Amino acid sequence: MTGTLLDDLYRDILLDHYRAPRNHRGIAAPTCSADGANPLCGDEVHIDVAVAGDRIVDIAFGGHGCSISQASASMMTEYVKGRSVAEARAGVEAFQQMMVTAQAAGIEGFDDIDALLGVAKFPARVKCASLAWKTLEQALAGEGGAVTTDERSAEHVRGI
Amino acid sequence: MTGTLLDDLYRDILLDHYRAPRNHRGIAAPTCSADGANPLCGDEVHIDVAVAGDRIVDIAFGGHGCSISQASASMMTEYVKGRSVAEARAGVEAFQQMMVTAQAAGIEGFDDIDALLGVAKFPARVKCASLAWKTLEQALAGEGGAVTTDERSAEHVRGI
Amino acid sequence: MTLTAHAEPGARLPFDLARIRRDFPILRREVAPGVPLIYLDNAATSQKPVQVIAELTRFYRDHNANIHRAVHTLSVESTELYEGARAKVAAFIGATDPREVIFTRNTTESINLVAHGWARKFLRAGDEVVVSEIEHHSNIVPWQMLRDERGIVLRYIPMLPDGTLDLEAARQIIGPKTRLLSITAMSNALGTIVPLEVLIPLAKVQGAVVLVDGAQSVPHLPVDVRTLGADFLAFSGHKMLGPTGIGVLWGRLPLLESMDPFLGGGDMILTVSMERSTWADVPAKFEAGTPNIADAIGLGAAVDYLAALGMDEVRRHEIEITDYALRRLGDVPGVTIFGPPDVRSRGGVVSFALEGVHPHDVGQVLDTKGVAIRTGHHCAQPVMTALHVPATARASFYIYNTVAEVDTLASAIESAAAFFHRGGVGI
Amino acid sequence: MTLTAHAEPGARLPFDLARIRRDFPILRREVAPGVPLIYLDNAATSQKPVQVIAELTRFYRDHNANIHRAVHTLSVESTELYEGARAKVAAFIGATDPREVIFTRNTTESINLVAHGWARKFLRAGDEVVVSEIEHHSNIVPWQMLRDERGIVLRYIPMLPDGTLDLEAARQIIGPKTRLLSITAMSNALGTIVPLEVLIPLAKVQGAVVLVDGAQSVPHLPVDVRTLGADFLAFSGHKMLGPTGIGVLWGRLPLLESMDPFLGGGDMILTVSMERSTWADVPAKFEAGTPNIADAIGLGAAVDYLAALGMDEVRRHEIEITDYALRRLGDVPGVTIFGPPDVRSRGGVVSFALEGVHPHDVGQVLDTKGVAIRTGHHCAQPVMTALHVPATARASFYIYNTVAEVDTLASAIESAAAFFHRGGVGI
Ligand SMILES: Cc1ncc(COP(=O)(O)O)c(C=O)c1O
Ligand SMILES: Cc1ncc(COP(=O)(O)O)c(C=O)c1O
Repeated sequence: MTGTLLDDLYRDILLDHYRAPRNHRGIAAPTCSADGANPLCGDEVHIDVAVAGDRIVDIAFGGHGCSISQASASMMTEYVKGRSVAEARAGVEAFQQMMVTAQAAGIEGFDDIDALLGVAKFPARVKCASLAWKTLEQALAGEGGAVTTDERSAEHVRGI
Repeated sequence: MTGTLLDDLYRDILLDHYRAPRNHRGIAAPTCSADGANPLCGDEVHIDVAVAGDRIVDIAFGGHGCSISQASASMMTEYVKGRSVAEARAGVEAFQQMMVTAQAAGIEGFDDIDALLGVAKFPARVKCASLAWKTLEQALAGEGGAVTTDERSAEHVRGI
Repeated sequence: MTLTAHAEPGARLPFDLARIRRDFPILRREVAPGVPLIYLDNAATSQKPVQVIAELTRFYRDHNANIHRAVHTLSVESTELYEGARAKVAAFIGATDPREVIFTRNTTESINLVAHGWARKFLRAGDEVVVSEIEHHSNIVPWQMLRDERGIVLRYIPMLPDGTLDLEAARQIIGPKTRLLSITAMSNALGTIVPLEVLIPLAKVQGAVVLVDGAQSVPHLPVDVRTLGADFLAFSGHKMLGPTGIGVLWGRLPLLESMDPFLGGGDMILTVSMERSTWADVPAKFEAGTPNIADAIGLGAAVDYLAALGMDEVRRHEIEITDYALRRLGDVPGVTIFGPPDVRSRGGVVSFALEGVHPHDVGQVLDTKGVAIRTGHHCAQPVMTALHVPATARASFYIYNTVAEVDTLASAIESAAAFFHRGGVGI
Repeated sequence: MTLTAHAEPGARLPFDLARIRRDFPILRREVAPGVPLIYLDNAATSQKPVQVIAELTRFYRDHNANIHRAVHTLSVESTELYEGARAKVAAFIGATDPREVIFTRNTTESINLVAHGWARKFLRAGDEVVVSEIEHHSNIVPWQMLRDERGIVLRYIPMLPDGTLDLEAARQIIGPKTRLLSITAMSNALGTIVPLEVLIPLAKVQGAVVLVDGAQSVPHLPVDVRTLGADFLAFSGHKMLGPTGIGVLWGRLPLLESMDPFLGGGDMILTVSMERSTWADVPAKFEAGTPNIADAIGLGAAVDYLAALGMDEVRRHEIEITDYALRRLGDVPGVTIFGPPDVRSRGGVVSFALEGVHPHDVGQVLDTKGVAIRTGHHCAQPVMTALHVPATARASFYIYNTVAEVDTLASAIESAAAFFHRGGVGI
């Protein structure tokens, strides 16, 4: 893998989200929240969501991890904030598709996300990028349990 | 392996003992007896011994198995009959040596035994030839338990 | 994915015996000068084509690394190859989700995994496990151990004299207390193909779980878990052109998820603290420690090879050769053949006795002619007991065997008879 | 025996790094055009020399058959090669009786075998098993499972901040209730060499049984069971130049004989009837089913290779390179090295952190320079918890690594720091 490939993975926008994460804090009274962990590399994420009606009025994340998992969490919060729950769910779906197909998700109105496109070419890092999105899904499902992105999970064994 | 090698294994004397086994019967009141089995090929042998003083006055065997195990049992009985227990034990020892070294045992006064010399070249058959001798040893030890010649036993794993 | 592009998936080759034989280097070997090998011990283990051997070499020369947990190139490649092999094996048996494929060492470990992870968790004293009299020891001993430990009841579907199962008796034995039917698809000792389409529904009606021992069926017959009706399928790579040391347990996902893990250690955990641990998801939950990475990938290559031939073609070839062998050996004076007379009711296995000559001695004489067969109880002592023989001689066939080899087998048996009946001269 | 004549046993070669490197074909690989591989993930798994790869190929091309139970030439040869490998492994660790060597899949299975076959039979609720805080998960989880099932008490010897064990605490913890001390000889996460010569006597005085996890010591240090003082020793072939899928449990014969079998099936029985079965002798009792024949033979070739180098030479080389690495990496700004500062108290493992850059990102950048290291918790989460880090980056060395590679490692770490600290330009 060359320097170019590396630049493809660590795009400037991604590094910017890593160094200055958006919504990296807590919410005093979240309507739902969830924890996610990547057991194989030690990444952990906590997500608080405040829903009013069917709209996500606030979202925040905590935890620690590599630049990809942190930047992806930051972008995710920026994307969903202010959107409806249905839109957020569609975003999760579109993001997962993007990791599988390595094609721009075309998540409307949010260009930063394309900075994660390079990750799809690094199978070992897809789980880092996916962690926050899966955890959001879990939080919205109101299950609140623990999410993991085990690299031997369904996507991976499908040979992607 | 050539025909010559095969003739080396199945010497005429061996086949003679196989077809007309000596002492292939039971003893009404044995002083000791033992059973032996080769679990991997299904050979079984039963040995009855009648000892008076320190002398083996009678010995007999039963069971079933391949030509090598049967012939070896027949020869063994012929050899030990009339000898002292100590001589019989020495014979067992000498026989086992012969299987290891593929050198004539020089069991004094019993030439037939040399017909088993060829077996030493066939690692998979050594256990067939040894069965009756090990079972005799067990019978003389008065343990009377079951003997087996597992090919994964000590001799074998020593790489012989 | 380029890493597995190697064999063209889905490409179907004509069944060309000469070409197939060229793929197996060991078939060019002589066991003594001028005595070529005739390998008829395939039920014990199969030979390996160059494609499989080369895959192992390629892995170790180009990609070898431990899988999972690393970002470096070799580890990413090894992980893709390993998980790619899982997907190939899943596709080969018709499993839609690769997570249903657990890599084990062999059939034996696969069955023990069900005994430990499922049966120990869900069965109680008095619950019945049904097997048959023609099982391999690997499908008897784990249940005896469970019986002695937990008080389950072990019941056997009896064998009829022709080597088939007594289906009338099966209908009595499989009942409301049956919690598990654990049954072979094909007997390695006699070749009997078990009518699973009759037995599995009997168990399913009772709500029992069904484990199929596919050690002999997966290598030799088309097997599709979507139509099989079983819940677990166990088989060994080494009997189907793959390396030694790799086997498979396929299981339905919800069942696998309900099971306890078996071995504890690295890779099967989610979190470990000094106080407690949590388990990874299926299949990792059952693959503790560094797996047999290279041989799983080798099994993937074996499955590619068989899939390219087509399992229906494999079966067709084996019927042809077994049919010939039954007739040819049946004509040799003194030979008794065990097992079902109808070639469609048996796999490529011919177990026989030669009058007056112990199987061990038959095998020894055949070896001097280059003919490798197995003699003994074939890890199926109850079958031997039922047949009232201490052992049998067994020839078993695979994709590379020819009718000419069967002719050599037959005449070698004649030599053995001559040698032992006439006094050991002239062989 | 001609079949194993291959490597001259006992012949000692000078430690010639250039020659050694030529034996490892993967070291000629580039991970990207112009970027040669620098493999520093040896604690996870080692690379394989041509001698081992060729031995596998040779086995499958020339000898492959199932072992035991057959008279045909291939089976006799395979049996000799397999049992010959057992004898080689025994000699390598100083075991006088090859029957004390049980072939397993890996260290993890070896430890689980002791947990199932010995501990489940002999330990009662309240009995204490002592491990340490620096164990690999494979030496924690099996005992936690046993604790949850049987009520044994699991105690940990704590780690000091420098990565060594608290021996004072050990003296308190190992006591009259201790029935088993199960302890690593070397930490894979930190490289710490555990003072077994202190700990084992503490356990022995209490009459406890001692299991040593030799996954990291047997490949890298001279180990002799005659002087070790342990009762069991577990290790993995894949970390010592051998194939994946083969591991070893060495145990004292009387202990092995006292144990229950673990897996049930073919090859581990003496007799099987429908009513009951009896067990084969050690080692067969613990090797149910068709073993990993080829890889055991491959491990034999690996052991020949290491024995020819001499384990004291292996250790000398690793001290040299580790010493250099500690100094070189210690000079890189922002790098913190974990584990014992004294090179003689550690194996060839250097675990480190780079300030402000997550280990995962360090590993990713290093990969672009061809440098393969491992990042994560290294299956030793309690160590990470004790160090208050989520993960570390780990470089680990073996016989083929050079100081020049350490230089590349160091400058790659500098690049990673530059990349993440200055904004991702110019790498
Ligand atoms: C100290 C230690 N113990 C146990 C293991 C487990 O070895 P395996 O995965 O081969 O079972 C390892 C390997 O990472 C190790 O380093
Ligand atoms: C029907 C059957 N079941 C189970 C086994 C055991 O297979 P393995 O030895 O690979 O575990 C065999 C192999 O002989 C078999 O033929």
